[in-house]
Amino acid sequence: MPIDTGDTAWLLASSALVLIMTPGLAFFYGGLVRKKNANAIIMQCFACILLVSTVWVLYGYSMAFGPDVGGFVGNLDWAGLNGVGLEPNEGYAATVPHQAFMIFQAMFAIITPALIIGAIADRMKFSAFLIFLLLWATFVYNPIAHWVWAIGGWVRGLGALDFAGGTVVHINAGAAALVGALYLGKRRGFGKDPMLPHNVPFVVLGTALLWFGWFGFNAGSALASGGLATSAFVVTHTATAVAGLTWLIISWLHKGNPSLIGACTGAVAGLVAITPASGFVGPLASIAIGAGAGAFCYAAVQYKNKKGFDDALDVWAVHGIGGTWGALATGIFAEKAINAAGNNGLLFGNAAQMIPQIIGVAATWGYSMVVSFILLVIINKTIGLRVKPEEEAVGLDLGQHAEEAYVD
Amino acid sequence: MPIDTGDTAWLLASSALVLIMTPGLAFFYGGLVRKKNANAIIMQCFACILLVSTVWVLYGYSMAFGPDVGGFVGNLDWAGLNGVGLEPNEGYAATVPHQAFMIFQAMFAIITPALIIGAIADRMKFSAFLIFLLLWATFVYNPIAHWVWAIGGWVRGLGALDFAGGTVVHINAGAAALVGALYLGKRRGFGKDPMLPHNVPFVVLGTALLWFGWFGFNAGSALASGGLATSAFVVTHTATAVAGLTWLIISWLHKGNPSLIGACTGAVAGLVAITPASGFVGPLASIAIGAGAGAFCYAAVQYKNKKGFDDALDVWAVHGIGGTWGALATGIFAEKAINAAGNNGLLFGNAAQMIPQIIGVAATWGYSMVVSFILLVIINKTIGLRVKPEEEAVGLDLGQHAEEAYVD
Amino acid sequence: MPIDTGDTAWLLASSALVLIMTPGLAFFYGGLVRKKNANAIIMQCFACILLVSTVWVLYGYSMAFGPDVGGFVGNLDWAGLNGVGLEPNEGYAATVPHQAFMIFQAMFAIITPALIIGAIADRMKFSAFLIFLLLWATFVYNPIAHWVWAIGGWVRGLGALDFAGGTVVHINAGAAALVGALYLGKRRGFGKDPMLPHNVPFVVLGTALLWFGWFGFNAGSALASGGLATSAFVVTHTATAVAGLTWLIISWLHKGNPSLIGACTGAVAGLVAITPASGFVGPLASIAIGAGAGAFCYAAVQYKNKKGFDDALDVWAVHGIGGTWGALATGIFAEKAINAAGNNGLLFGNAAQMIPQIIGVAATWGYSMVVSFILLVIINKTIGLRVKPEEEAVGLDLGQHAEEAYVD
Amino acid sequence: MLKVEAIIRQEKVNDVKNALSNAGFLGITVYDVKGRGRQKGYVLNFRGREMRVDLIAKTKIELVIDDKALDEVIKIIRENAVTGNIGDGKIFVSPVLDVIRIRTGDRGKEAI
Amino acid sequence: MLKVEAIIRQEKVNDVKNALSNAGFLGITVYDVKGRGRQKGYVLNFRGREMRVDLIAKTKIELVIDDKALDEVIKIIRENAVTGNIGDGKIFVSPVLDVIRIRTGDRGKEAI
Amino acid sequence: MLKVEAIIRQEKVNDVKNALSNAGFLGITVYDVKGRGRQKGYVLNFRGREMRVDLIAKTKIELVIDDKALDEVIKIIRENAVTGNIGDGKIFVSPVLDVIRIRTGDRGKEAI
Ligand SMILES: Nc1ncnc2c1ncn2[C@@H]1O[C@H](COP(=O)(O)OP(=O)(O)O)[C@@H](O)[C@H]1O
Ligand SMILES: Nc1ncnc2c1ncn2[C@@H]1O[C@H](COP(=O)(O)OP(=O)(O)O)[C@@H](O)[C@H]1O
Ligand SMILES: Nc1ncnc2c1ncn2[C@@H]1O[C@H](COP(=O)(O)OP(=O)(O)O)[C@@H](O)[C@H]1O
Repeated sequence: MPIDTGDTAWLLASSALVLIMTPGLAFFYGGLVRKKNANAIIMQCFACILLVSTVWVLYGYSMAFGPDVGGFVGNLDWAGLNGVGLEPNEGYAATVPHQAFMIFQAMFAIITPALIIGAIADRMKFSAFLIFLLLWATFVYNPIAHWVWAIGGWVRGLGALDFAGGTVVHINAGAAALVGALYLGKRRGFGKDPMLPHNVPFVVLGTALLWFGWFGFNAGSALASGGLATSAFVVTHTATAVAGLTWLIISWLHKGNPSLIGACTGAVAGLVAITPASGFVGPLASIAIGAGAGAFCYAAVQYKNKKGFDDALDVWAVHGIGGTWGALATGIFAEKAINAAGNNGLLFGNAAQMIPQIIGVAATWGYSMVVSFILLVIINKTIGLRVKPEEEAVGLDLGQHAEEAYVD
Repeated sequence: MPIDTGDTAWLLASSALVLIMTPGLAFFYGGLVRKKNANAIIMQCFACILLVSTVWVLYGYSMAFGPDVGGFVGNLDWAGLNGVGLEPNEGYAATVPHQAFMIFQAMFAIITPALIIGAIADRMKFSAFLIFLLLWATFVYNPIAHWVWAIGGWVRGLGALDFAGGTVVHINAGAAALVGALYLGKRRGFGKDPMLPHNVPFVVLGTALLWFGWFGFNAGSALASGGLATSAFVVTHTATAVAGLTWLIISWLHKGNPSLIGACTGAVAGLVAITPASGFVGPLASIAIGAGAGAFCYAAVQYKNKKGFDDALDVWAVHGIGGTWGALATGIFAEKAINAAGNNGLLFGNAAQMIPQIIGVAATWGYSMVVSFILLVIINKTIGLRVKPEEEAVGLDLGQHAEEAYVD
Repeated sequence: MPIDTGDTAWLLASSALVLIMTPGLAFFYGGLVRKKNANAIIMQCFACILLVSTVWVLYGYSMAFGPDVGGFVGNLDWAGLNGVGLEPNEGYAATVPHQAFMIFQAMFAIITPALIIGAIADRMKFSAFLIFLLLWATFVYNPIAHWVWAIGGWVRGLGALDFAGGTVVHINAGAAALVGALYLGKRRGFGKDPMLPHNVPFVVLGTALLWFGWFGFNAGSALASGGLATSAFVVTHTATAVAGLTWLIISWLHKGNPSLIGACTGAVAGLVAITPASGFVGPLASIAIGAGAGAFCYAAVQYKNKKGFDDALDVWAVHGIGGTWGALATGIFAEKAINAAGNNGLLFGNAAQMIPQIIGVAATWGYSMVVSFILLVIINKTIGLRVKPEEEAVGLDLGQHAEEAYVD
Repeated sequence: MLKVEAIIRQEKVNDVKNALSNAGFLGITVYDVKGRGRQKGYVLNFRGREMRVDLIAKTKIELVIDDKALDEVIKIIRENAVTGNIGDGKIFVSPVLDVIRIRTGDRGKEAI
Repeated sequence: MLKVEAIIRQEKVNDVKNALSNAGFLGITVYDVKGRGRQKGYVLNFRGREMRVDLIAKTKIELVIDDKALDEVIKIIRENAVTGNIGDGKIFVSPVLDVIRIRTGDRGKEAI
Repeated sequence: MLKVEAIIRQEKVNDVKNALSNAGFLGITVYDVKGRGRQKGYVLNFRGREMRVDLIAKTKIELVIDDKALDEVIKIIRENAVTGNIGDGKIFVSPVLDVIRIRTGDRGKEAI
């Protein structure tokens, strides 16, 4: 098929939109931490852009989407983008240049490890983070992306539906986040000091950029302009609004005050949950998915607060639980009427769709937790993961980067 | 007609652009208020996204654009997006999925009530605001959108030209803002305390996001990519720049200092004024419209300052007066040479175009003021509109939301 | 050729993306200066949008791209966009409305003088700046844009390759910046007071918006959607990531701490350097160009620090040197296989390509420095360039604009 | 000479400041502080985790005056800062040995 | 009456604040300062240009107390603010002549 | 012992700070304040509505010294903070009864 200018325009615009999500995340996280750690967490997000982009071109894309090796990972034939040119790759996206598909996928590879950062905030050495990032992107993200999305990937082979990354991106990051938070241990003063978000407008800015960029993430995953992209766009927006509203109301009833951070967090939970479903479900289903996201993720945060583990910015609750709900909801609400290339779900008479969905979810949780743990242990035993107590006290901005976020 | 990928790409991109305008507005307004109320005003804007999006899918789109009932409002046949699918609706936009048109319009429904917030800043209960928002979106926005844009709408039937919402969005919001500011009364300390904007860079960020997003608002209103979208894009940019420059110079001559907030406000006034005209006028006309916007809105602000009513962030002056100027200017400068589906205006030999323009303007002012007033009175008599004096003194962030914008 | 909706959608989206770069730059610069000058530098950037947009429509586009006069500048036939309509101009862009090309180019004309502001930060009168801006846009930018990009331009005639503005935008601004910094002299207290950046998150916000917008800058310069735009997008992203990583690592080794501002600055250097090459080189070349940008621009900053001239925010080092490296690297790495309309460079057997590249670079440096100097001298001798010492001490926000950036 | 330090509600600063200047007390120094007294703090939320913030934002007004002016100054501050509710604040009075005007070098009462 | 001003590490504020209230010293005023003492500052970078920042962010806790409470207060502050490293801070004690509760007008010890 | 509080122009802080350390006065505490004196404030605009802001941003430098050092310290501050224009600021001197070094518990002059 020839290249379609409209499809390519949409995919390039979507790629730009997904890129801006990572700075969006940096502001979302940056606003939530204390002032003295603002630069450090933004830096970690920014480092994901720099490092993952570089290795994606060098070998990451090849590992994730290159010629299949046993359903598990791609080989290195496409390293350095060898053979990844400006003609379409019919298997992935028939009407846009292959490189457009490649760069769109690069943006997903960037943001996934960046999501983890919220869990390990305010206490990890930057050098250790960089090494973790490199290893995790290589040995966790690339294989899981291959399983689910690549031609020959084993989860894809089962017929699991994940339109834009509920498993690959969100469960994957949420699982690593949980392991990271538990293995690193609590921040100093956790449970005693207030540790209030230092800049709520930044949280809102981050949420806005995430929401804006997520249209590229989900509607761009149609890999073409037209009906499917439109449908994904619409359900993304709807689920997000409903989830934000749900969280706002539940937390208001529960705690007595309508929280702006709560509304933002709920919206992000909605974005997460609709992600895998976005190309397969209709608007009314998206309302249900959004409401579920707001409720389940809020409950997960309360559970975490009670258990007292220090997933500092709730990556597990929002991305892990939200992604899991979304992946299962895809199995419930999917409709062939929306996307003929998808499948019907439970509600449309195909209960069997739940099986590949559950397998995909379980495999991602398991693989990500185990390998993330191994990587963390290795780094901890060699160069060490955690900053010195004095650095934590004075803040990572000065302690690790010799640069303060704000100077009067 | 089949779906055009380029047109759909542009309309989806435009929808994303219009969405980002409301967070943009949140920063514009958030920067202009005092620190202690920053979260609260951002929260109100954010709530517009959450609540209006939800009800738009449930019944709003149907009321605004669904099958006509007496020229006044749509019926509920399209509630829950029933029948609003992925095929084009030829009557509204022949080359894009119907849902793409629907979601594009959703973004307009979101930002319109958000504009009002600037007038009632720093003194309204959040619960009262939410109820007002729901009622206003339902009983003010939906009907007026129907009158002007829907098939069968009575103002549209008169031949009034409003390309992207001079009446529906700006006059509508400006009229409600005036009523709200007067009925709520002044902020405590108004005229005595300085009440200076707490964060001018946020005001600029907001302006930038508004300008950026407004390309989607106006050029997206062509509902297709190509010549008309390009023309709307060009005149939008030009009028905005000229209006910002005009305000900057006038205020500099008048007050002795070149004000950044002034330049931003002028730019927004230009964006407002070009909105209804953007699909009907050429570049030189846009210069005139921009210059008029800068001058008239600046004068309106001075008038308000003299009268001493507390439209806190000048919604009436910028959106009400700017929108009125734009709607009338459309009747003056419109050219069939730019848009064959439009009409010629006064300057092109068709003075009669002024009549439907004036009727559209007057009807919007009248309806919006009356119904907004009724809604406010009802809410005030039941749950009350205004926060307690102590809450106003300590700021709405703590008083209403138990959440501070900034923590050291 | 008829108008292509996909190409037009991409060019309009790109125009919006390039517009947002100037506010991005305002935040990049605004975060780097001291608090007391934040508004003033943002204001200067914003004024570029307002003033240049206005004169671009009036006469700037005609001077830059209008009918050629002796290879040096365009005549005024297209003043007021006379004859610049909604049909394609086949010579510039065959598948999009002529006005779309015009407005895309407007955004380049805006940001180029805005880049200079970083060099002269914190000490120039706003009135003097506005006059300088008007004269510089007219007598420096418009001619150089004509030389390099216009039909009939003499540098273009030599076969020099500059895809998106390495000479026209970056060398041009960097050269003027150097002259401006030297002629204005140092900021008061330079070398004695810390003068630390007051808001690093704003620097990151600016970097993010620049990166995001630069996809429009470079990939939009294909003036069409499809393979070439995709290629430009991919190499832009890759070079930027590599440059940021390079700067981060070099400065970390050199100074002992991983700096977030350093990573951002490196990314910007990469964006600059890939600009002229972006439509002519492949992904591996972009890695080399990015690495070079990080290294050479870092070295240039160190050189400046040693010499002690006060190019406050390193415009010379990043844009002047980065642009020069990019323009030469285009001559080294260009490949006809990427862009048949381009040429092969040194590495692909065509050493002769270096000659027009060097001539383009040298001509831009020479012309920009000389004319910028003349303009500065004229303004200095008439109304004066520099603010009063007290104004500099109290900050330009109060001294020049009577408006503080932040109020508690 | 005496130094009067008044810790008051932020929303009262303007009134106190203006009343002082009307009475001829131009020289003042003002800064934001946080305070704890009998007023209970706020309970803030972060995603449902409650955190008591017992320090409340207040403003401190400092002015150095002649001994004779003390009662008048206290009266002005109280009149303009009082609401009758807990949290109105306190005034502390302490001795000052000398005052120097930097510009001129004047010392003592002349320099106040 | 005495005024105790303690300049301490920011990360110790919570501990000191809580220990004081446990011992019944509710009234305090707190604000952020920057200080220089024996502790060396930080060297910050801006694009490879090094800049020594010798003022380090500290917090000042101020409380006015009855003379008799002085030793107890000093003990509480020291116990909760000490790390044993340079930079732990200082306590200054100075005389206070009078205290006025704005709300009621109470003066002297009653008003502390 | 004495406490010297100097309220000076913000742009003079570096000079004063450096001059003090050159003369051996290392220990200082610094914070931003706003002040009103004889200097008129600024008139700020918000969309053409004028608002007089009579409080101007200043910096306060506080240092506790031995009585003997007073004249030298005052001289250093004045020399480095003076411009000769209104707004140069003031210095207040007040008594200090005791100083405690938190790290060691040293008291009195030794602890300054
Ligand atoms: N003993 C004290 N020492 C220092 N500051 C105090 C003391 N008591 C009160 N304050 C300050 O005064 C402010 C108001 O005190 P509060 O007890 O709330 O007032 P009131 O006694 O009128 O109710 C506190 O926030 C605190 O800053
Ligand atoms: N003479 C002084 N006058 C005013 N403040 C002082 C003085 N000496 C120390 N400080 C304050 O105390 C803080 C801690 O002092 P430092 O010398 O670092 O503590 P330590 O003596 O325990 O090492 C300083 O940052 C400064 O704010
Ligand atoms: N009586 C006072 N009490 C407290 N602070 C004062 C007093 N007089 C002056 N100040 C402080 O000193 C600063 C400078 O005072 P100013 O009168 O402008 O200086 P000068 O007398 O040299 O012109 C003021 O901004 C204020 O902070």
